[in-house]
Amino acid sequence: MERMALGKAITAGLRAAMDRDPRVVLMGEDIGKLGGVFRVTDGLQKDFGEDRVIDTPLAEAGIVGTATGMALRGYRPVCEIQFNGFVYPAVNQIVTQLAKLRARSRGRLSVPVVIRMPAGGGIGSVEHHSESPEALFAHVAGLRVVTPASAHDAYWMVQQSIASADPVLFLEPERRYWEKGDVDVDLAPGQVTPLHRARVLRAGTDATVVAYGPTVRLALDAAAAAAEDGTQLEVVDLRSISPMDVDTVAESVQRTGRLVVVQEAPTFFGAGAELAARVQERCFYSLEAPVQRVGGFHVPYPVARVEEHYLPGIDRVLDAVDRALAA
Amino acid sequence: MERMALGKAITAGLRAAMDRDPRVVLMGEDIGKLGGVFRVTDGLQKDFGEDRVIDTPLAEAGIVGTATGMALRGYRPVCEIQFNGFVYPAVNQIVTQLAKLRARSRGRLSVPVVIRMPAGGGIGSVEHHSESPEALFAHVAGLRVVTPASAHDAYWMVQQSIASADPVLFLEPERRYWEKGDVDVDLAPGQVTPLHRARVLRAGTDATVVAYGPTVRLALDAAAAAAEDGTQLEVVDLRSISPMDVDTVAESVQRTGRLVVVQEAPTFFGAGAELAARVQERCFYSLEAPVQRVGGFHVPYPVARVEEHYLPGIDRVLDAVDRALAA
Amino acid sequence: MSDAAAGPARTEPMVQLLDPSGVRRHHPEHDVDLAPDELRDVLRDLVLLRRLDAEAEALQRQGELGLWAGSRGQEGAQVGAARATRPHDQVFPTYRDHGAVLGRGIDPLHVLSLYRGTDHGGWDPAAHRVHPYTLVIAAQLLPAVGYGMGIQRDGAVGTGDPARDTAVIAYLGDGASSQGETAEALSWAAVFNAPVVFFCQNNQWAISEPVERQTRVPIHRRAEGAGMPGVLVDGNDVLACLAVVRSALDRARAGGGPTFVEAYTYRMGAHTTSDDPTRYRSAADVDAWRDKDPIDRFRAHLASEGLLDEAFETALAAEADAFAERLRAGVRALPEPDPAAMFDHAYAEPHTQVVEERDEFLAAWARHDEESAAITGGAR
Amino acid sequence: MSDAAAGPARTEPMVQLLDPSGVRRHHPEHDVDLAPDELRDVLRDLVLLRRLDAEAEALQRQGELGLWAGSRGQEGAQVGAARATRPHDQVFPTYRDHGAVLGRGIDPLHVLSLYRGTDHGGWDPAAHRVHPYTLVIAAQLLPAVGYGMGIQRDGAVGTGDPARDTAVIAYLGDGASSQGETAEALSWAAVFNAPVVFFCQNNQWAISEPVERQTRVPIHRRAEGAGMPGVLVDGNDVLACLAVVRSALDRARAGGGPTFVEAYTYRMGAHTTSDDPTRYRSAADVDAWRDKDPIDRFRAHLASEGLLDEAFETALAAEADAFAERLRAGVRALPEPDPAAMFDHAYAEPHTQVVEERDEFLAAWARHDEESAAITGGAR
Ligand SMILES: Cc1ncc(C[n+]2csc(CCOP(=O)(O)OP(=O)(O)O)c2C)c(N)n1
Ligand SMILES: Cc1ncc(C[n+]2csc(CCOP(=O)(O)OP(=O)(O)O)c2C)c(N)n1
Ligand SMILES: [Mg+2]
Ligand SMILES: [Mg+2]
Repeated sequence: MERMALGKAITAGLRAAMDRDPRVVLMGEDIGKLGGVFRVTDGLQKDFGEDRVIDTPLAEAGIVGTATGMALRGYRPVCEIQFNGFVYPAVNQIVTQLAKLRARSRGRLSVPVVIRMPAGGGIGSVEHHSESPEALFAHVAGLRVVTPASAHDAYWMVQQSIASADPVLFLEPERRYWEKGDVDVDLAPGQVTPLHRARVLRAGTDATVVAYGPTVRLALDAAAAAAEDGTQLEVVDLRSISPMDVDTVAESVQRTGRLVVVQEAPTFFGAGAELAARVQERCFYSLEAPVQRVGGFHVPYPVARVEEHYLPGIDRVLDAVDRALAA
Repeated sequence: MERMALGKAITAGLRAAMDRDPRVVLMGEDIGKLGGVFRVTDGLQKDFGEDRVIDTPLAEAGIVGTATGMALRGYRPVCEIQFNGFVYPAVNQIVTQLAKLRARSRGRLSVPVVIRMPAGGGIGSVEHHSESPEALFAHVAGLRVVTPASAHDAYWMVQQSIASADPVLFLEPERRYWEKGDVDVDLAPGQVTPLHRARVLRAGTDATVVAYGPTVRLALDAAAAAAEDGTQLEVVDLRSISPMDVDTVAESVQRTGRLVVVQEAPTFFGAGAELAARVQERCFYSLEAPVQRVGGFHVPYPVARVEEHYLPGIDRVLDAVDRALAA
Repeated sequence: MSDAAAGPARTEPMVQLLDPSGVRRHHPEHDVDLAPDELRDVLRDLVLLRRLDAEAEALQRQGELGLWAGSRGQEGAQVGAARATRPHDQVFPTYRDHGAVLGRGIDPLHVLSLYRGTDHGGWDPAAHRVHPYTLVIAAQLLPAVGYGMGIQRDGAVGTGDPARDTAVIAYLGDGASSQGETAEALSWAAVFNAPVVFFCQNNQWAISEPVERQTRVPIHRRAEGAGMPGVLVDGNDVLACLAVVRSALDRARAGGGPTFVEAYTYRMGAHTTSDDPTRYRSAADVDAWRDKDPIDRFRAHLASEGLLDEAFETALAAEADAFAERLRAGVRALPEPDPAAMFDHAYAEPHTQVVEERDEFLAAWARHDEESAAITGGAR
Repeated sequence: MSDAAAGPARTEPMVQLLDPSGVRRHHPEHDVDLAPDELRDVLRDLVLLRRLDAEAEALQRQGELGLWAGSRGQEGAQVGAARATRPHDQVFPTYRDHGAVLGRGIDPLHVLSLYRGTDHGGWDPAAHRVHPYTLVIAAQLLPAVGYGMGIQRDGAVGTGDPARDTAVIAYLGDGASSQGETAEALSWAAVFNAPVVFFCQNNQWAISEPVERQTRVPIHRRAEGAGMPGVLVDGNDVLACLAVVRSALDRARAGGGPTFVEAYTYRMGAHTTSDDPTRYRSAADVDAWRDKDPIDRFRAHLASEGLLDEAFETALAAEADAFAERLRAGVRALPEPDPAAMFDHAYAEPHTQVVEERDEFLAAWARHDEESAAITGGAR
């Protein structure tokens, strides 16, 4: 067991992957001497050299496009997109090439590229630095989308993502980078939770609350608060957006009869919609209330001074739980 | 009443808008002398000149980015993206600028840009020509996303989109371009169905089938087939993806108790998910069966020779209806 | 392995009207002839811009701003370019071009409101013909070109009527030169002969990356590949920047088409207040540029011209202090945004889902206010 | 209003080793010295490539192909470039570069399978070191550069060992030169000194748009802005294209970095079989290029060298007929894809939702087969 901040756990995971496999290379803006704006790659260029930790020109299409080419040559590139709002210049490469090359070649081409990016808000940033674009990528066939919520998962999931033969979007909960947690670095591969498996973090009987990335801590806090009023919430960390582990969620909902999904992204066309659609189908007869969604609003992410009102808070989670229990 | 093919109805709508307002300009690849690969802009450059019908360089970011700038100067640009699979280079301009400029400027800037593109498959094309990206844009706050299913709607909705002060993605059902229909060109503005209102095309009592764009005809055909077996399906043309007219759908589902959503896009994170999530919330007690989704699969659009198996067909729609009725 | 090639050492001569010691030089194509008062006004602009930077940095340290991106070292480039524009020209600045904004008479508190996090946009773009800051690198360039195409369609280019002919100036950095959209904007402007001046401040750094990481050749040579003139100017020479940008704007207004200007300068401060330059550049690197300071240089020039007397200096110092005081007080007095306002401008016309979300938000907010009022006895 | 500026009239001289009448010219930097058999092989490649085009066009008219994008007129450029590569070089072609594919020994039926709609990719990319056709304009260029960076990291550049040193050739069209990703790829390759040759066939048209709509300057001058040599070569001169691309690839393999080659040629046919060129270009425009036909020109050269005798011509004609016959029969014999296979390669490892969808699909398919079998008595 080692105690690490979530961001440092990613650093440790990257280091472990680079030690293990010389074909793992990192690419991104300011990831070298600076160590990235969140210092996630801190020290890696010093230790692995400029050929494996590449400070790239300021062009996201370039980062993902050249990473795709390196993967075609046999490398395993890990791209860093500096902030969630800056992934869009790379969307053409991600959607039309990276995601489709395997299918286009009927499995002959493999492009194991990982795209890391900070996601979510809550750190008082200026525009474009606080968005949660997971739904856009989850809708694109050929991509996998995952997000850790704890230091332990951050350490292991980044390594699992690098090991994946498919392209993976790895979303890092921005405002949790500094949150410390225990990381069990000594697990044998078999002991690590599979990358795309959801996990029940707290058992409960009255309702199931599903969260992922930055909202997991919120869901746990809400569950603690609800417990004081005698309401037992079961908290599930989804961990993977694509694929989505509906089995784990459905099993929980069959017991609790109620579901609340909490995300930072706008609810409209978000992950909560997909989960609600599947759960109402799988658990139609065990659902005692409509699935409730809590998330961002369908407006551009607001200015820092009001983001606390945009982001789901305990109040909004508990209101949704109340709505579910009231039905 | 005039009888027109859907594609020609769009041409007529564009022409009417350009006649009415000299600030309406068209921009795109091959839209001038060629009249666009689907001939939707046929004859417009000849009649309105090269300053208003602009053959652009081969760069989609350029098309949308410069259109945004022209809108800032007071013009009303209508962009044509040649095929749905080629919109991705423009995503950065669409998501970070076009969609957000109004909010960024607290309403002081207006960017009334329309982005037209053929959507959906079924015409035996090569890769990238048959996709349905509506969900990606519906998730982006600041954009409106609409799609006509008939010549009449095509004629009016394109004009309403141009008249909108907000940016609008206008998806044209590719395989319906040649489908003829009656267009009532003499309606007074007040008589035209509002742009974002869904419409019940066929009344029924046993289940509601919601479709949009290319799947509307499919839903109507399925309803006709079902009627032969004595099942009365109500068919709703959603028409607008963002905003979504849930009221009209909910009102129908409250009567029928059953809902099937049919789309060409992959169901995973698609429009059907959002509609299912909202309807299970709004109609929890009137729903007698889980909402059923019929759509594309979560795989890259397949080769032309098998697309009929990828696209929803009558069989799959009726299977979904059966599942809904069986519950 | 063979990797990153040698960077773009600046071989070509730069347009320079003041040498580093402030001695006036003359240039065959580019020159200016300013009256004494105009010259003093230029100094005033430079001094106030630098003061804005100092105050904003302090305010950020005190927690009054969330972030600050400083323009220290680039005042010559920014003031020169701003003074070259005419009121009806349209400006597309980046997040660092405070000189471009002040030069248009915009209240700097609008700029600070963005970095305080109370506003995304700030000023009224139409009133000042200055587009909001664009934070997505290079994303302002294609809209700038499109705006220029609109000007062409308005018939406001090449009429010879100074009150009518209009141009666009679009700012970008050295790092921005790597974005594909930048290349599209340049080539597009050339193909359509749009009245746009691209003003690239090469401050040698894109956060931690030196310009060599962005390009193999001097940035102004990008212009050749796009089909427009590229001019290299000493970005720490305010007169040279004024002269070069003015003639480029004149050319654009006259229908001569776009120009790309590379202003060779240096980012003296950190990238932003969240940056730590010690990780990637040496003090020596920075010191080498201190001697080229644009304000010292210009002041030396005015002194040698005998244009600086104590009265002026005292008045300027007093004005700067008042300016600073107004900033300090003004920032703290900036109105807190109304949370509900986030729903107001996502769309011009009502959007069903947004309206519903707004109503739910307001209801919940009111409810929780009552609750907490009940608990705290009103003190929330 | 002032709008689209004058296009890029080709002023600079092109590298040319054969003049339009087939007379051999010599060039100070670029030359080739092929043995008689090699020269005849080149003619064979040209003839077979043109035959592929003729057959494919016919097959499309007969409904055997869904679409066809022809290379007629560009054979000289494509055969020349293909012959310049070494087997271990990596090729990134566009949807029109059939000569690049044939030149690597790939069965043209793989190409036809893409246009028939039975396969997106065709051949085995690893076996031939040829990437699948990229249909998204310019999207193959950044991956090509990344591939080159991989070669650098493998230490397979500049070792002097011909069996080891490797380069990449990336194809693009004149229209592709407008995409931002193209500019990123060029500048990126220059910054990292990647072993990549960009081979741009300027066939004067991007569907209906003339090259003047894409660029204000000759396309090869884009190279200057990116920081690499740009070479203009007569794209209808197979020997010149071979010479220029060969030296560019040699340079890349030796660690000299990237080169941009513009092959000046013409798209003699329609953009694709769905296109109608009569809407946007005149017969005269096309006729002017007929006299520059790359195959006639090369044949004239071989004739003047006395390398063509009846025996060879008869043999070649026979080979072309056999080739054509094999294409016609082969296309009709191409296996129909298994619908269920669409689920197989979206992901390397199982994806829960895809697995579920596949199972439902197979169940429904079986069910409906039974039903329709019941109805039609098995004949579906
Ligand atoms: C598309 C995009 N990618 C990344 C960033 C993060 N970022 C902000 S400023 C910056 C460096 C910009 O350098 P330059 O263009 O030279 O401008 P300067 O900051 O030096 O004025 C980066 C990478 C961004 N804002 N936008
Ligand atoms: C990003 C993108 N936009 C639009 C298209 C549609 N399209 C296919 S080919 C073509 C013209 C390409 O011209 P050029 O690059 O000169 O190549 P050529 O066809 O002449 O060989 C266009 C616009 C596309 N395939 N990709
Ligand atoms: Mg810079
Ligand atoms: Mg071409």
